[in-house]
Amino acid sequence: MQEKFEPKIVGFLCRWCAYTGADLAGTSRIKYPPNINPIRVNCTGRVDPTLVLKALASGADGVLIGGCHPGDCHYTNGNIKTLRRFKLLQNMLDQFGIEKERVRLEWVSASEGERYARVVESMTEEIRNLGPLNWKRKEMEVIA
Amino acid sequence: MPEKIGVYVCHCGTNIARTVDCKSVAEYASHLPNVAVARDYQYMCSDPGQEMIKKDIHELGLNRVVVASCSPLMHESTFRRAVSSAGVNPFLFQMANIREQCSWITENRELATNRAKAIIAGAVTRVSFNEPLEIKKVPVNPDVLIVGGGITGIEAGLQIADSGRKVWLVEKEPSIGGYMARFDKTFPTLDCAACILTPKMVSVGQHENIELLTYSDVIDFSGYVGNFTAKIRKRPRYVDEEKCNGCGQCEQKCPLSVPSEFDCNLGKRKAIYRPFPQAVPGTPVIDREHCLYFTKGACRVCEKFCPRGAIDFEQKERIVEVPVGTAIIATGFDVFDASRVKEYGYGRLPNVITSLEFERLTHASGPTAGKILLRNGKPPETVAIIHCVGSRDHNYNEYCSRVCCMYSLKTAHLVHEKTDAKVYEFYIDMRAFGKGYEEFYKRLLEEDVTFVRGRVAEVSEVAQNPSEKGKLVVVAEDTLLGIVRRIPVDMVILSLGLEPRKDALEVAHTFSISRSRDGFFLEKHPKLAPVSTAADGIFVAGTCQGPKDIPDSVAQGGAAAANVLSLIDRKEVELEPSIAIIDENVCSGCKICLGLCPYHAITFDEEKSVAVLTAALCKGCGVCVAACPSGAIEQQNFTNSQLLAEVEAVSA
Amino acid sequence: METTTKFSYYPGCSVEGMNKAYDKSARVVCEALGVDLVELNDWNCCGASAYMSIRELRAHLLSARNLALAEKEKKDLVVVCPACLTTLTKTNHYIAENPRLKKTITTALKAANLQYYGSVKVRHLLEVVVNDVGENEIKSRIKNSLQDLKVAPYYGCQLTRPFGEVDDPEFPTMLDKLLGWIGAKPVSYPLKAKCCGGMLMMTKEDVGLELTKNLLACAMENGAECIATICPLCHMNLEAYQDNVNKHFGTDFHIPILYFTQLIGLAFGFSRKSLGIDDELTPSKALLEKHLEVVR
Amino acid sequence: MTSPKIAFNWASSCGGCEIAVLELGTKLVELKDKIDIVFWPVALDFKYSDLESMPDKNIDVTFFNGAIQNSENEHLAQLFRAKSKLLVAFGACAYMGGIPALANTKSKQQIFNSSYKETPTTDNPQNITPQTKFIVPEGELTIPKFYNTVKTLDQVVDVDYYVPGCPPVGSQIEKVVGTILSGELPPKGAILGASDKSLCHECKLEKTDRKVSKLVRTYETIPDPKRCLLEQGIICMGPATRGGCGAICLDANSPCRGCYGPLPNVIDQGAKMLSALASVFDAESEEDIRKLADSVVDPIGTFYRFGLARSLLRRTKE
Repeated sequence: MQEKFEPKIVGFLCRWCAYTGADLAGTSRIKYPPNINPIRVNCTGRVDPTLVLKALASGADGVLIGGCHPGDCHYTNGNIKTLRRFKLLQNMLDQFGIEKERVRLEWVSASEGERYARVVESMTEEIRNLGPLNWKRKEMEVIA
Repeated sequence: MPEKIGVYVCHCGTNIARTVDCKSVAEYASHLPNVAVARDYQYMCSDPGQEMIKKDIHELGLNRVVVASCSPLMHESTFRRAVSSAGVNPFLFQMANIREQCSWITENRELATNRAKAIIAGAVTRVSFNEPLEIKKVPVNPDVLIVGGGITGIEAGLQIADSGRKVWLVEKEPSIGGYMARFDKTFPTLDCAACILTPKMVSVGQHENIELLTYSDVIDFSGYVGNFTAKIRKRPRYVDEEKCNGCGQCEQKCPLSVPSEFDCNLGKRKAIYRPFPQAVPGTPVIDREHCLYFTKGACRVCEKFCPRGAIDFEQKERIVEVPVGTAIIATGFDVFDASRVKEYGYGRLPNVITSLEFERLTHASGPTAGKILLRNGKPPETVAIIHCVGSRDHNYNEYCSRVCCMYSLKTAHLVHEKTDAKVYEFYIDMRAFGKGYEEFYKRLLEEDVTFVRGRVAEVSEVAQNPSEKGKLVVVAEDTLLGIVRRIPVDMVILSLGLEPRKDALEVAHTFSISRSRDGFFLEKHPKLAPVSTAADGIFVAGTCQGPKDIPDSVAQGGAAAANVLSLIDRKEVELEPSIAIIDENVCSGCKICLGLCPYHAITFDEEKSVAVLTAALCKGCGVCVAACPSGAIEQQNFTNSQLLAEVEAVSA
Repeated sequence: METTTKFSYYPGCSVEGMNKAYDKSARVVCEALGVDLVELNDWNCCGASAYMSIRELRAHLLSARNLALAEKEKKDLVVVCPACLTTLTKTNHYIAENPRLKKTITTALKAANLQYYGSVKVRHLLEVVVNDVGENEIKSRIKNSLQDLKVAPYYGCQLTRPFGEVDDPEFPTMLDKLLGWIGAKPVSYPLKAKCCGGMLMMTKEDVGLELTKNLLACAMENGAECIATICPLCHMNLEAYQDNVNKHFGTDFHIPILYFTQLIGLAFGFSRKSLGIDDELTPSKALLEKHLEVVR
Repeated sequence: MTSPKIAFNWASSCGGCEIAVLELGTKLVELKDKIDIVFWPVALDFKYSDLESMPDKNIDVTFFNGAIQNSENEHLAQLFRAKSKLLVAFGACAYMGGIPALANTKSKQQIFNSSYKETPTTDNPQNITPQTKFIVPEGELTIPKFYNTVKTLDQVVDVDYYVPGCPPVGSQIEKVVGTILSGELPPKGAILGASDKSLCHECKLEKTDRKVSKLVRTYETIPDPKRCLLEQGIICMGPATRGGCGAICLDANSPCRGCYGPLPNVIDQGAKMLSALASVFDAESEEDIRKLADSVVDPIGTFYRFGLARSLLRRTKE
């Protein structure tokens, strides 16, 4: 039997909302697939698209950017700047053939542990259905 | 010095160990690059746990430490202190969260163990790129700047001064008092505005801790929390404040009368004047634009009659530089310009007046000594009050000005009280949200005011039948009756909305604070930090933040004072360590970052053609770092190398 | 100054039929002012304001075709009818703000080998005369000042609405200014931008007549001797329906209604005939003779 | 002392890099006494066999232009690496894939279908696509194998230096040749003939309000020749691109397209430009942001016009 594919997801979580929300999910013992590797940043505004591409190019199957809801940003509107970059990045990733389900921007407040768990859960399932991205291996493959 | 990393995997009792095989995780970590030692232990946060780290630092010469345990929000500071006490910079410590975001989220031991390994691999890779950092602390200057001498600024100023701190209160006009000084009665209690305001104004004038600078404005404000410098321009009054005793001789003798701005140009004042009798300070100013000496070169009557020799035509503008630690912006509002709504005829139809003009008409010391009169000197027989002029209107301001419903009710009451006129109020919705407000509305309903629910389409002087001849016809759809009504009246009072002051943008620039879409100053959080701004140490209060009534303005003045005093009593503030750094050798001067910083921490050095960052203003969001197309900006503790390394490690 | 400014000219259907005198006088005056109106080749109906509310997309297409034709000419498009102005401007706005509509329109225009990028500026002749030609140029050409003729400037409702880009939507002043320049006395009256009844004359005549009556009465009460119009439909309602108004309300109005271009033409010394004033229904000859030195 | 032996090669590229060398004109004539050209497809007739017969490290410097898109390109890359002391990736294609690397947005099959079957001008009733071997009565014919993914030179062989540009500007070529001839060699891997700051640093257009509220394509507008093009809604790669070219495109009122590649501290030029541009979008609501983002037509072609093969993702997924 083939081994079940376990997606690798890199999460960029802002420390004020999404990261705290993710902590809350744990503290509340809400269960969700352990497929996400959280990386804490002060604000999603720090998430240079380079980092997203780096994750995909290094073997991640998906990337989640988690920030505060619009209007709640600890730094006024860093999340809106992220949204601007994300929309353009998403269009470009689409052109690269990377499915929309693989890279998501989600607003998760510090009180939304349940929501965070459901976001990760749905993302994991969707990516599991899409299959591995395996960008690194493909790109290293000898020219066909 | 080669990296020697110590990795400590915490069991957290069974909290982690139940789903994560800590032993195998530690074993895995010990083979990661640069790891000198990897151990697992029951409770890393306990004293023995912390001791273990310190001992390893001393004995094995560790220079970087990773603890894999709970969330950094829980114990990051604990472990930073521990490594610091053993001589390792606290920022060379990295925490791996294998509890909240790993062991607690699943029952699958195999997956959780694998996840823990990946998370630790990320932290170990990252920590190699961590750099030592210092947390800077700066002292807080206890002096406070307050901009705006309306009721909000007065309240804040008195609160702070009473606590023994020094306040610099700056007011643009010749006297403090603001709009409230121009009002007759206040809703819903109908107590007279002057009676409650004047004592406070006098206290300000006499307070030993308040340095009052009227007829002045702040032209520059620089520095950072605890250490600002305000540059204040004091315009010449041409009257020496020290010598003048406010006797008023000069005003009486001045031969030139001009329209009084304080009275909305309905009454007159002299070319040397105090805007109103209770003005604080009581020193008059000479209006250079009109004064005969300044315009024609001759007169100087005031000088002749001044018993104290206080008139000084040679007085010059003065720039004062004041160091302060905090500032409260309470610059207030402007009323909406009614002439913009052409269909209401303000400025064209003489008996269409504004609510502010009405305040002056009904004020006992106003131009008509409190009588409500038409332009022809007769009292009106019918009066229409139109709500929401300039508010809740897509063409002007979309927001509700909050105070108009209530002051319109007050207006109706005063018209009723002082004349026999029939009063119509045209409203969209009646908003009576405050304490005693709904009761006030009920009272007015019983005072025989006719309320018409509908927005007025126009005020027309075109009569369509004899009963409308010579009248102002208010045309509105009565939405309760479902008909269009034409009501002929003698006087129309426009209830003006509140707007940001004309110079709000300038003030926002001066103080590096933001404005919301409507143009009012933006608070840090609408609910939890309503008087703070994104700029540390700068607070906003009163109507400069949004339309407010007097009780709310006073409450905000007090709140801002409390915030300021709390900062002062802390004596020192810590500066954010994770700030951005611009490498001027790399910066290409593309200016992309300039507008992005919410704290205006980035400025441009035109000479070197590079962006410059004021460290004390930066709060470390990293927006500029991600945007910089030259890669010239780094964020301390979140450098590109750190993040890229961590991303690569956890993605592999 | 002898430079000519070139514009594309979109006459619109109404001045081809009922309101020929408007077109005629506009061309005469523009020629005198060095405003070169080049009639847009193969223009079609603008869709008018009514069609827009019934078949919005098709109305936009009618407009867009004209705009596409005009874009080829690379000049501002001048109209004399405010309804054409509103419709064309509206299509311009919608295309700029609605990418989906733009796409549909692009596809449709392609079928006619046309394309429209959205660069055409549509302007009313009044605004061109006031803003581009200007006071000095106009005053310098006056041969026959209107000598304090009291004229009520009537803007109608569509010149400034709904976009309000050229003047205040409620109390415009552009025409007042222009009348002053040619020697007339503009009469200030509150209804100058209120509705004349428009198409209601066809569908609800009593409402239409009342609106027209109010206008005529208000202008008269404020001392007007004649009314200047800028819109073919307003002109017709005010002029052709005066008799009906009188019958309906028992009034006795005989107010001459003149296009603003006819008044400028008179001031410039053109003959009544060349300006189409002979075709009018409410005679103005007596009034003009009273005020003008020469009436030809 | 013998003159240094110099070679030029032309792999998958338009040839513009060689023309850029030719463009040196009389300066080239001055150089001819100082150098010995041993291979130069655009100007001189040498055969591959000449090259193969040379001893290893015989050539002092090879300026290799063009990307690696087929087996011939790769073979020559290896051959030149073996025969040269210094191998320089010359021009945007060799350095980062260049325009040919935009082929990485398609598969080999798609490209063949498009080129040999689907274009309206194709007359190919038998649906023939290139085969590496073909038997004719006279024997077997071979052509190089076409690769699925275009690579940069340094993705197939070790490269000593890089000279960016499409093509490198003349003045910079002179400088590079001068530097190498002088013998004072910069550290291996250095980018030669370019500045370490972005194009904005040398661009003379005025930068005021860094906000982009509408994007237009170059054919849709005539830009104000004094103001920064980005502020006028034209995507200019200048902020994320090395300078050194003298901002010649901007002098022609045309935006920078990014041919000089990323800045020293940047690992992915396209991602950085995308980030910079989107950051200054003058939009707050999701709807407005989406509209602006959607108005960037062809993001890969815009942000990776020259750098796709050197980017983090390198090609699209199939």
